[in-house]
Amino acid sequence: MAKLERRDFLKLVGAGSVGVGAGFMLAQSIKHPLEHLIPYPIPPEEFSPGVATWYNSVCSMCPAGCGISVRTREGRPKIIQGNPSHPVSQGRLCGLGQSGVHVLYNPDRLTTPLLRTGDRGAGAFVPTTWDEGLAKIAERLRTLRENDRGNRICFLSEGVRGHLAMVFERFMEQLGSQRLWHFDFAHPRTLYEANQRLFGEQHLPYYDLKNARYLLSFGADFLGHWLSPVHHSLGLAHSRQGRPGVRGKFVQIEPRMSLSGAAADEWIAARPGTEGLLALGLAHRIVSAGHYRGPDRDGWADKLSRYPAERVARETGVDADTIARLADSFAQTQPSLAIGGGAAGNHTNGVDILIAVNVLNYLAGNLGGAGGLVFNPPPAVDSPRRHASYRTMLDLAAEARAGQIEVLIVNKTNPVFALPAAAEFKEALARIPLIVSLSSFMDETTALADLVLPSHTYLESWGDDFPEPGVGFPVGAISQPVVSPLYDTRATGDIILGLSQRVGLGTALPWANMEECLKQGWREIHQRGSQNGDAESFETFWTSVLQAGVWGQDAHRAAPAVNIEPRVIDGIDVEAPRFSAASEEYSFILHPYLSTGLHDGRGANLPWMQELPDPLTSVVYGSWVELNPVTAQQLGVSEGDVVDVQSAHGRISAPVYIYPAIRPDVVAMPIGQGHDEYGRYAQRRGVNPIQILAPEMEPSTGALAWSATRVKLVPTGRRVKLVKTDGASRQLGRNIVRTIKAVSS
Amino acid sequence: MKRDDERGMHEKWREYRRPGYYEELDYAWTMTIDLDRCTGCEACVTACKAENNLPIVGEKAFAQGREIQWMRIERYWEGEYPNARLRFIPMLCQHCEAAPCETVCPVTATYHNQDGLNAQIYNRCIGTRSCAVYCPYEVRYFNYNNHHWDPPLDQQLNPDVTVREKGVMEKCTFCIQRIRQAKDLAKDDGRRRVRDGEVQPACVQACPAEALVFGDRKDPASRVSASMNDPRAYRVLDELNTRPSVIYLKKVTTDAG
Amino acid sequence: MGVSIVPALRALKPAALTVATGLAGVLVGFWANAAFFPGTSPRQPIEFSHKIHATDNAIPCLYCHTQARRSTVAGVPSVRKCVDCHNIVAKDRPQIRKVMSYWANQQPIPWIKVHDLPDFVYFPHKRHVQAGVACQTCHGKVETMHRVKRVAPLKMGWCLDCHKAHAVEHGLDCWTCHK
Amino acid sequence: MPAEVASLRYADVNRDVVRSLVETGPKYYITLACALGLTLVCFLFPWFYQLNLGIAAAGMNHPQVWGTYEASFIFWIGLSHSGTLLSCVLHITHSSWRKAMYRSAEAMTLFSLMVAVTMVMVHLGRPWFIHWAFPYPNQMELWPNFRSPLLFDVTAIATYLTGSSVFIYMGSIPDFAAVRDRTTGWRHHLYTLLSLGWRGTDTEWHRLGWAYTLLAVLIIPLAVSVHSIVSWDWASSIVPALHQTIFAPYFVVGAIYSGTAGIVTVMFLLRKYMSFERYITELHFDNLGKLLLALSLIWTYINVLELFTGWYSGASTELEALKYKLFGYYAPLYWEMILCCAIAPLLLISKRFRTSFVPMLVLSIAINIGMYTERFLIVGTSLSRKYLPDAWGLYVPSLVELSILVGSVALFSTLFLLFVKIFPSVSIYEVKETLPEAAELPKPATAERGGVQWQPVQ
Repeated sequence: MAKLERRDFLKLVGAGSVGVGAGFMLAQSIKHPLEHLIPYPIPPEEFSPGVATWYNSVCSMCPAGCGISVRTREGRPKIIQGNPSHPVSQGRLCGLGQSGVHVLYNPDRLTTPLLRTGDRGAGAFVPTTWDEGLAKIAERLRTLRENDRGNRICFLSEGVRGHLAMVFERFMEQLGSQRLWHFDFAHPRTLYEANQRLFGEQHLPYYDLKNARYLLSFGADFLGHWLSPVHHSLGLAHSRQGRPGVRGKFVQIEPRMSLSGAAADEWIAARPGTEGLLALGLAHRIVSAGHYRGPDRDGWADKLSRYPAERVARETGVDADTIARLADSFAQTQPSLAIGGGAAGNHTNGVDILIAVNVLNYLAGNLGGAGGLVFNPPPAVDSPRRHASYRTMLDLAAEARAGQIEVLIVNKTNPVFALPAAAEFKEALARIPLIVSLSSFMDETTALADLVLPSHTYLESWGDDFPEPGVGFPVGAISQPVVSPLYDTRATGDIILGLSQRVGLGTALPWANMEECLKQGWREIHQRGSQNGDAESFETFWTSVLQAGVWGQDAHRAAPAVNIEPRVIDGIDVEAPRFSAASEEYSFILHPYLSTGLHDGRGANLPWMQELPDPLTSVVYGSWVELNPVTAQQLGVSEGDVVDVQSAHGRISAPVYIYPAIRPDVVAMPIGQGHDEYGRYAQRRGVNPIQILAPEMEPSTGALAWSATRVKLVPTGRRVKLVKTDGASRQLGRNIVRTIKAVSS
Repeated sequence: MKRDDERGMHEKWREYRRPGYYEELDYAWTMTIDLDRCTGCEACVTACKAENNLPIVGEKAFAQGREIQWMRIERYWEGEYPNARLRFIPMLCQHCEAAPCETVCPVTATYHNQDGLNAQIYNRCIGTRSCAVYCPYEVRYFNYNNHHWDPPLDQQLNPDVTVREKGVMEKCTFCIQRIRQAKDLAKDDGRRRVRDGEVQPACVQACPAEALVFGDRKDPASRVSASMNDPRAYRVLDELNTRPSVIYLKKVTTDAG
Repeated sequence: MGVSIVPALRALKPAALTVATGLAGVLVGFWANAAFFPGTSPRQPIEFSHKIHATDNAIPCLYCHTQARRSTVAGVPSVRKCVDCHNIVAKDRPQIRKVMSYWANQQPIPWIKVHDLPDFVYFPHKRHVQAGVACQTCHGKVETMHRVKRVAPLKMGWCLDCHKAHAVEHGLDCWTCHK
Repeated sequence: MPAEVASLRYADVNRDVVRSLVETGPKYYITLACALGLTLVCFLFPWFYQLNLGIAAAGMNHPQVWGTYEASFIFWIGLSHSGTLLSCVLHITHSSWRKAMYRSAEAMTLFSLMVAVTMVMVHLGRPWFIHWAFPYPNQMELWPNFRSPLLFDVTAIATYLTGSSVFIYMGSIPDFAAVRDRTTGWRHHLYTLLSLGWRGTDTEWHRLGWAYTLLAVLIIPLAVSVHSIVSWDWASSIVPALHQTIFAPYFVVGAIYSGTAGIVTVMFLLRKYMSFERYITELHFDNLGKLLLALSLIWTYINVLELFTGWYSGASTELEALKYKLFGYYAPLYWEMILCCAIAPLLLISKRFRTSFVPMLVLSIAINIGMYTERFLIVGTSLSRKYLPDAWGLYVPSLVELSILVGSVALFSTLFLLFVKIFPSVSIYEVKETLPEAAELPKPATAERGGVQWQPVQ
């Protein structure tokens, strides 16, 4: 071998060392990163690592009150499912309910009490402590109470039931204030009124969809969000396919096809606001065709003679044959059931409409029996009737403006978002010296607060719920914490109880925390039960209720003999609906509807709900305006064209979606988007149609008639790409969704 | 019979190709979807996202058509106003017995297992995306990028399911983690087989209309067997001979009345 | 002109030699890293000796790793479990003092994982323990180790070998172990 | 025989070819730098960006999971077709006009295959695991899926790549030897190694002749099978408009078509910029033109047939896919393709057109643009119109994709530019065979059997 020269040798050494280094680093770079194995300092008793633990609780995402089962792993909730033992949800759950985990883990949750520093609404807050925060408000409350000015305190809460509602009630009572209101945008106030007037019932009846054979729904999107969608879905499915040889038929009457309309066997687009007229037209046919044979038949015949088919057909836009056909089937297919709500209840004649719908149930004999309206016994813990109507909110705003309100406590309700701009509620809030919000999120109302005392989410706190409407027998469920609090927040009940201690309300609210309060409340329920010979101890009872996640009594109420007095019959009438503004200029009726995922806007900060394609349009992450294809053609717009929707009270713009199942004189918009605040997923996305609603009210209840706004559409010439998941919307004869004709019975 | 690993490749291939091979599965997991019950509420879609760590992709990805929905609802309009009708059909991996996707994957990242499931092995996938091309049901979703969960949303992630990385195909697994767990529990109890109803994929569990039924069609007493024998049963795109394990029950329409 | 490739080879030799040395270096470096820094026996925050516990004091594995029979994970004992004994036993040893300081602060001990499987692997301890697989089959003779060292490669082929040898039911199905 | 060829002497050939290797002007370096720079900026950087981010960098979506990468893959595979295949066919049919152009045509095959393989890497979601597609014993005890047309692809392309490399190398050995003998310094060493000790003895020529012909015969079916197999990636799916039995011949014809057009382009450039005017002549363009015309007619026929079968099926799936292709979002591209690949080539009927260089260049480029469009339409429209209308979508390539498309051309150019400085881009010995001088030499005894008629003058 040739002699190695020095230079070559150095080269080799160099190359070799570079190679070794590179090889070493290569090996290092493909190594697994170091992972840790973190033990618990003290082993938890409730769960063991690697094994899922289930907790039963109650869903608080909407007022339906479904029972839920939460699967947790290593102490962290992973998924929420329905509680199979709970009669409302029966192991099932809607998308919004399942998104509860996103409320818990929302990155935009408020983590600590906040004190406003800058101007109101400027969004400048500094963290503070609970002691400081509570002391600040407690002092104000004490001063007001001691000076007999307690009524200057106002408490505005989301709709709550059970013992929490009771705590609120006593708290405000002790402070000496009557200004305690529950505010939910979608609260079916007119429905309560209609039931009260016709049947004298305080509580909503149970709609037994499950056993009905013919269902007539006037505007109620009972599968989407109306009252108890999960329970209704179960009921409808059972009525169709749960009984051998019998398939319930279902007709939906509404101006824009909702989720329920899509499920219906027949969808009829009556003119908006004339649903009551249509119902009375059907009633007329039922009576005149002799389907109704009650003793007060003549009274009805006389009363209903004002609603002959021709008139009804002319005014509703539903032809006379259809009216006769529907009426005959409704009366003859027993049991049948008529329900009304949603948009039909949100007209200026909403109560009339819903009464007219109930008249149908009366005439067809659907009261009290299976497959009809079942009257609920009073719940074990009755909730106060505290739901604020639009008129109440206007009054509140007026009082605030007049300086009569000094402290406003807001609990997880968002009136700034959910009231029309015409109410000028936001401006009124500016006149209130101290606004305290108990919200878990920085929503539009909380952004105006002076002090934010963030409360737990429902998955972290104690509570209970007695669903309304019930399921025909007394049901209750306890909501228990399924996870230890993630942040420095407190349960709403605990905040109020803590406040009452600081203010010195003493004996009326003796509990240290909500858990104690609940236990005492449920002790009473247990004692009532024990009188019936149920002799288990309270602790056993309590544990069993927690474990089962539900408590019920087999106490069906005997069907009351409903006899409607002639006076009431005489009073039945439907006024013509009133719409804001002139039809010449504002040629469309705006039909805002609650979005399936976002509900009234509360779901807008949940990423899953933002990413849930709207069931009917498949649009995600935004707002849109639904137009009939004919309307769109007349306006010269197509999908994605941005139009200005102008009412006499404001205007918003959103892209057009061509919707094949909407009346040409109606434009529909989903509610839920258009948040200015409320976290990263909700902010600056879409528009809020509530803002442009006209302040029309149903006169007897003061409920906002939110289907009574007229609008005009002005194409802006802009175009955006509507973000949706659907490609083409027709089957093109490919037989993907196959149908089979039912053999008519 | 010889053990699995003792048999040669040819022997195995011959067996796979024998008609009726799939009838001799351990289980034959099957789902029926009653279109007459389905209301299109999308509770199943959310349940699937929650159970299977589906990513939150964001608006931009949606606009680009890169959403991931193992379970999705398809909607088809029929007729025009006022007789317009909307038909929903939940679409998920059909777990075909003759799955086109299984033949095309060059690395066998997707294959048919002994439970009649069309398995997708994420860590084997190299991302050719050919399975998605071959799938006539378009239920295979590709991870175009790594996904991010804004903390603490990541705490919701199901530890029983892998979080998929970029470049990997994914799809409905019939909630294999739940099947696996049910089998584990059966073994803990000393049972040989899983009982009917013991396994409920997240979508089936959630469905408020009880439109979805899941079970083993080899068990003649199972709910799903009863459901399959409904005269309304059909398979979507039956003409392609993919022999899906998801069976739909026809939507019932009625005469006016 | 000659056609022999020898002169050409000779001319190219120095360059080829350098490249070859470099490549050989890469192999050596790779091997050296894998052989001398395998990372299979990381230094733990507390020098816990399995030998003292499991052999000298004959504490069974499942006494501390209580979950192994019931759960997918074997379970690393809580700090309290350590303290329960060490309140009395060997209180004054420096390592025990460390444990007690963790306990006093209610801090977890940040153990470093020695047996770490990728996230896409479903490995239920309970299936294996219930099937009578000894802990030592995968973890080696931990009871003789002062510092735990991973002895098994924990690679897929290694798992499969055992599954095959024991004819595990569906032991070769991907979905048995991958999630 | 054209006059310019007739005037050539052996010495001219030697000098010209060696000059093309040795004398390198600044223009070459500038071009190479541009090509290299473009490869870097348009291919490598975007690719690294995509590796880092994921396929999100491209415009693909659900259901359109394949895009331009896949189209480019077929395009480059297609382009690779003519070179070696044509060279082999012409070799065994003793078409002497092949001899001046086959080397660069084969190089085109080789490099477009390489680019095609790179496109596969770019296309994959996790290219760092591509080795799993190869059958080799491994600790996971897993094999690839032999039923997969994609695996057939891997096999076919790997074989074709190997075959083409060996073929081009083998054919170059005598030339390497010739260059070796005329160069000094490092080049001399390099070519000494490359020529593997070639002396030019009778035995060597004899063996080379045999091996070369044998390989040529083997490569022809291989080349045909490669593109048939590539077409099976599509045809064995059940996607409407892709699930067609005609696809294999369709792809093969398309491939040869675009490859031939590619050869024309390359010929033009070599002729013009490497001063091979005397070797690459009107004759070549004329013959290639005739071939192109024939191919374009076959191609058009198959396209019409595709429309017919789609329409005749009467199935909504086929009709909609066809409708989308013809009148949908990408309709302009479809008609552009028809113009470039079916109508414009009709000009080739005229001999004057065939023998004019610039028009031929323009046409050849147009044909390849059209053929790229064809591949893009196959990938980019069919997947958007599959069975479930609800899942229909639209695919628009992203900037990264377009950049990588440009970059892949740059990559090809870079490789080719490097090639012309290492390989004699015109075959010295085979060109010499066609010269008048060849006739003057005594024929070696082996000529009868080996089909090699000429032996280089040392």
